[in-house]
Amino acid sequence: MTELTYLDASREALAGEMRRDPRVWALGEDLGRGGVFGQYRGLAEEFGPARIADTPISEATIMGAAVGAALVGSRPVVEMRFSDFALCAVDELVNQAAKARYMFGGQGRVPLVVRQPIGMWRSSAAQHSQSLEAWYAHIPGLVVVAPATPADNYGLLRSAIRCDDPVVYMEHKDLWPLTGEVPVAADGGLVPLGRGRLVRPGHDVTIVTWSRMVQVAEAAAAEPGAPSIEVIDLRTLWPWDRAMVLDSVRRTGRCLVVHEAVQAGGFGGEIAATVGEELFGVLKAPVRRLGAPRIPVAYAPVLEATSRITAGQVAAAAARMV
Amino acid sequence: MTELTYLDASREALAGEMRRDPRVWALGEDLGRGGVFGQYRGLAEEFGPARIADTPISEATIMGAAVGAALVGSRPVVEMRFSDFALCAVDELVNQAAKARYMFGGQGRVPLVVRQPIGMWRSSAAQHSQSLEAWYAHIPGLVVVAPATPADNYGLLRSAIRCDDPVVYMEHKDLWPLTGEVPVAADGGLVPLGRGRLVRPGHDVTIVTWSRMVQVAEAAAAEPGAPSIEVIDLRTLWPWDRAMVLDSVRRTGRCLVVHEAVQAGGFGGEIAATVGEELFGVLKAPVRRLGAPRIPVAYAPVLEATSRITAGQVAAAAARMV
Amino acid sequence: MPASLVDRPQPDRANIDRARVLGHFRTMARIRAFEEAADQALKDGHVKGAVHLSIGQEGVASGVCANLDRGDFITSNHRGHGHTLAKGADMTAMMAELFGRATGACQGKGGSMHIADFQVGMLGANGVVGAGIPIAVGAAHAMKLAGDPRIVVCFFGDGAINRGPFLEGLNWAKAFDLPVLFVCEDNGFAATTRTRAVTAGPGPAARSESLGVPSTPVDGNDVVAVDAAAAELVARVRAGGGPQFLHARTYRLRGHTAADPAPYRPAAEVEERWLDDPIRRCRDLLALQGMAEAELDRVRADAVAEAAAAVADGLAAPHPDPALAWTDVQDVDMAEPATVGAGR
Amino acid sequence: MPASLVDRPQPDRANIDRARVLGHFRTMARIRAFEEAADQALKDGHVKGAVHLSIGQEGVASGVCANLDRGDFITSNHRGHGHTLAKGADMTAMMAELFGRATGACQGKGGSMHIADFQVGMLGANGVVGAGIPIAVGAAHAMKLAGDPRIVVCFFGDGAINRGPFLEGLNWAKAFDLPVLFVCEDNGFAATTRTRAVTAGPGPAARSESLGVPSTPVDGNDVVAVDAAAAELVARVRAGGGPQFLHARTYRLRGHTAADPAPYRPAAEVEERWLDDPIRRCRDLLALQGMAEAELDRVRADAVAEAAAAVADGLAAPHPDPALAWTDVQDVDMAEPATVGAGR
Ligand SMILES: Cc1ncc(C[n+]2csc(CCOP(=O)(O)OP(=O)(O)O)c2C)c(N)n1
Ligand SMILES: Cc1ncc(C[n+]2csc(CCOP(=O)(O)OP(=O)(O)O)c2C)c(N)n1
Ligand SMILES: [Mg+2]
Ligand SMILES: [Mg+2]
Repeated sequence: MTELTYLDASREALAGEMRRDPRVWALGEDLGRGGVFGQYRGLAEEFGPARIADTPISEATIMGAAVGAALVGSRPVVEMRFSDFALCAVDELVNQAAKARYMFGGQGRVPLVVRQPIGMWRSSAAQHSQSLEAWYAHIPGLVVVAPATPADNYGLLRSAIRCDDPVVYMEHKDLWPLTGEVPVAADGGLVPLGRGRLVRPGHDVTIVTWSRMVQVAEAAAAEPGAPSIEVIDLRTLWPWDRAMVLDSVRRTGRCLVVHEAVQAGGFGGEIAATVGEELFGVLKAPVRRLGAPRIPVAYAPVLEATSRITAGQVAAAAARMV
Repeated sequence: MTELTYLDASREALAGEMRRDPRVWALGEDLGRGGVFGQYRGLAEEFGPARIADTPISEATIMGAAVGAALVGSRPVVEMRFSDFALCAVDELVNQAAKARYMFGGQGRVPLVVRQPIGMWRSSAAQHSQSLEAWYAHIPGLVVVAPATPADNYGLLRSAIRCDDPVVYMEHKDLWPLTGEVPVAADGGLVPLGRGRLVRPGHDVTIVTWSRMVQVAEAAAAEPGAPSIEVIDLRTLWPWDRAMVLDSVRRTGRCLVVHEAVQAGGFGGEIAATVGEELFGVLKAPVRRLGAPRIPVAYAPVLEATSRITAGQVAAAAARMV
Repeated sequence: MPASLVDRPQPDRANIDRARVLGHFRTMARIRAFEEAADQALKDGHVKGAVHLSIGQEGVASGVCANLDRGDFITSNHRGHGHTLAKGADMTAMMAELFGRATGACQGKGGSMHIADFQVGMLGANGVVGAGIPIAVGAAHAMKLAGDPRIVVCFFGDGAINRGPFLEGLNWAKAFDLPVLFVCEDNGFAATTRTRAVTAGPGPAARSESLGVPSTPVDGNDVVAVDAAAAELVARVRAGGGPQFLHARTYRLRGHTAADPAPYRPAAEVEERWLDDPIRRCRDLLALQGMAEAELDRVRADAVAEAAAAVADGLAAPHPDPALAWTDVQDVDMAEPATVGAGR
Repeated sequence: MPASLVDRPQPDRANIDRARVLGHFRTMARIRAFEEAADQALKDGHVKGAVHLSIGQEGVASGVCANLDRGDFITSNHRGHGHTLAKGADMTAMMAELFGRATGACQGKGGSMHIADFQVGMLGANGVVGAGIPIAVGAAHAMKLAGDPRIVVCFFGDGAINRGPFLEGLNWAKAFDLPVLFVCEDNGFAATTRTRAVTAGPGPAARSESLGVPSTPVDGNDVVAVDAAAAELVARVRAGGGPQFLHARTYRLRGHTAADPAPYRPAAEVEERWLDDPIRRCRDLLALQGMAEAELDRVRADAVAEAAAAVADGLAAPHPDPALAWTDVQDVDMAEPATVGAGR
């Protein structure tokens, strides 16, 4: 076990996979100088500029080239810098990466990982704050991952790089400095895709959440006077751990889905609809969702705060359900 | 009243608005020769090539230029040909069109309509068959419309063009030849955005649906032995007519959401979650969803059919709920 | 910038390699026969999706692909039958694909616009204009990374040069000095639009050169010239000379799709262009070189017979098992849903 | 192609319009003072979001915008303070915007990267590299459609020329012959990357010309030269000459963001470039023309005082009412939600 930040954990994970598999390489802007958040610091020195490739500002081609490179056997890790910029590369991700294997009848595979840092972070405003995991979960062919802890950012990134499917890998910018124990090992610490994590047990309400909201949910559960809250960190949005969620809600009888993304059309709808359908009659209260209002993220902190879910809101929502 | 096809209704609507408002113009590929489906036939002749603008194959700039043109007071109608190609213009739609008014503190408006024909149509395969309305409903700032009838394609398109917000306007390719009565008039026939349509009343199950699935739901309701089905055509996905849906389900006690799009992460989740939350205790059965499996749309008819919801499936699903 | 091929003398028509030209004639005849058969099959209701015919453009596919090894890669666009056949794909599997049969090149999942044959390095047609460019560049990038000597050829049309990926892809290829040959099939049209009307500046070659990728013009309907130009460019690419660009002028003798009567251009224009049909020109050349008309007729007849057999085979082939719709989506969590039709 | 300005004699420095140059000096001093104050305010914790300083590049903004009318439009990129001020925006409202206050140019909703002032035709900075290009082109398209004589200037960096919208936008502008002037501020860097390392071919000018848009090179740090070049290009655009391109070489004297110490380039390089500071050069020129040092100092002092006042004003200004977060999203169905925080 090593104490690492969420950021360093991702770097160790990538370095570990690059040492293990010479087909793995990374591409994106400014990677040679560590990447925009420092996630790639030192990697160009260890692996050389060919495998830590500095690209032009060409998101569409960063993604598209990764598709081509993956189809012929390499394993690219694509850095999109901010998930918002990945909107310049949607054809390449959704029409090409996600569908190539299928359209070609299984002749090729697209084992790429596209890192798309998400979330609100220091007044970054409308074009640098989005969380669009719901989009990618809706696209057949894509795996969607959103780690919440250093250990998961290590173990899930390693698993994502080993996955033969295209993986949308969404780190949260606000989590970069979060520290935690990480089981760094040449071939260990992997976290399976598609499995949730029971963050804390509880018996009144199940909170289903992911990414930065896991901390918020934990804080809510710890608030004095809060009901007994079970917190599940989904970790992977597609496939999501239905069994873990349904088991939990079967016990608690109540489910609150919390995510940072806009609530309308967010992935919480999928979970709420599924739980409502599967556990009708078992539920003691309607499944509730808590997500951002359907407004762009504003710049001014006091406005930005309108889009941010707080522990207090989560605790209050949970309390109202009991 | 005039008997028109869904296709001709849209052309009449656009022509009507162009006659009425000189700021309205259309841009896209091949429009001068009628557009890929003939929706623009004759318009270049009436309005000239400046207002029915033939563009290069530059989806990103078709959309981006429309944003700029809208910001300075014109009212562009953008043709994306197939909604799948709009994936080449997502930054322009989501990061620019949807957010400009907000980011700039209300200094500018983006009154554009982007026509994105959706849906499965004659073995068009994975890159020409998608229905991604759920994506756009999730984006603050966008209005999302999906007409199901000729009259609605007339009245909603006119309303969309008059709307000062950016509107994602999704016509269904399979509906082009559908005929129906359309109240063509210089300044009439408008259908308000955000209001659903009660397609047929019923008392056992409410089916909430839109676009091509409206016909399928109607057919299901007409199947011998089907329960008494109330069909609601939402027409507008954002804002969607919550009041109409909730009123109906309050009466029937049962709700089935049907859409052609992939069920996982589809807009049905939003509706199901909302109904489940608002009508807990009133519901006689869990809210059900019927959407496409999470697979790309295949080419071969027999495989493509796997993604297609049939009247039989809808009727069976409704029957199982009663 | 390397000397442009335009200044070189025409390949010596007196001393041509007759066997090679005959090979082109055969390849082009096979493409033509395949597409004529596909066109008829479409009319007969056996092909459900859209089909884009490359009739009149076969010289480019044949001339370029003759210079590739089986291991080399190509990417293509929506008009990809010619490239695919010229790269060595199996005609029967291709026809079955158009028919949506289980024996199709893509098991019926792709159709004409997503035809692919990875066994011969054909990495796929594409339904999105220009989308093949970054994919080709990425494949070349992977080759360079791996020290693999294989190269990549990227086919696209003159309409694609107005999409962003053209700039991004060519810039990328040159910035990383990748082994890729770009082939622009300039047929004058993008669907119903005369490309010139929406294309500013001098055209594809100038754009390519402005991105550091040397361009070579060629008469795309002269298969011998295409072969010679491609030979030199492929050699440069193989030698590590970085990306190259071949600007092949040609003409789309048929509509945009097989169903398009193309009323937007005068019949006289098309008629005149038929005189420049690459197959006819190749045939004339071979005849001039003394090849017997009967032999040439036999090549054509063989191609037609092969295509007819492919049609017969395709019609006899089984439709895919519907369960196949669920395979090759993704490995992670693709358990079958409880109810087909009730998606998950 | 019109004669390139590069061949013209340098603007005659003996006969310069002193008042005009002084105007540039003042504009540049104001931009500099604004950004230095913003930088300090950031360090002091008053600015929460990212700030990109254009220190060293003021000559381009000033030289170009001096040739525009208030009604003309500009679009900008992430590094937009200079363009915005030069176009005539109110400094106090800009500073308040950086501070996220209700009195900000965008009511605090945008911040530095989305600064805009529609009253003076400033259609917005942009957080997405290259995204301003199609927007500018579209605004110009609307002007042409409406027969409106106003023109559009589009500012972007050398990094943006590697994004697809560069090609698409310039092609479009020329294909429709639109009244737009593209201004590429070539500061040698795209964030931490030397742009040259990822940019193939001869560069921005060649790319522009390959798209039919004539390019003019200029020393971006010589505001008099920029002014002269822009004057000619703006005149051409106004006269219906179609799109034009100005390639302005400059240097980013500070880091990519205000927080970036830019360790990826040698201190000596930066030091040397400070000698080429456009404000210093303009000052030297004015001094040479006999302008009193004291007067020049006063211009600078006034600018600093104005910026200081803007900071003071901004700090005193109210934070926006949280309810403002719900306005200007969309008109259709923007009823307030029942519970703030419980989104709908
Ligand atoms: C991004 C995108 N936009 C539009 C289309 C529709 N479309 C298909 S082919 C075509 C014309 C392409 O012209 P060109 O690249 O010259 O190829 P050609 O058809 O002439 O072979 C168009 C507009 C598409 N498939 N993809
Ligand atoms: C599409 C996109 N990709 C990446 C970024 C991150 N980014 C912001 S500014 C910048 C460098 C831009 O360089 P240039 O265009 O030369 O402008 P400069 O910063 O030099 O003024 C990058 C990579 C972005 N904002 N948008
Ligand atoms: Mg063409
Ligand atoms: Mg720069």
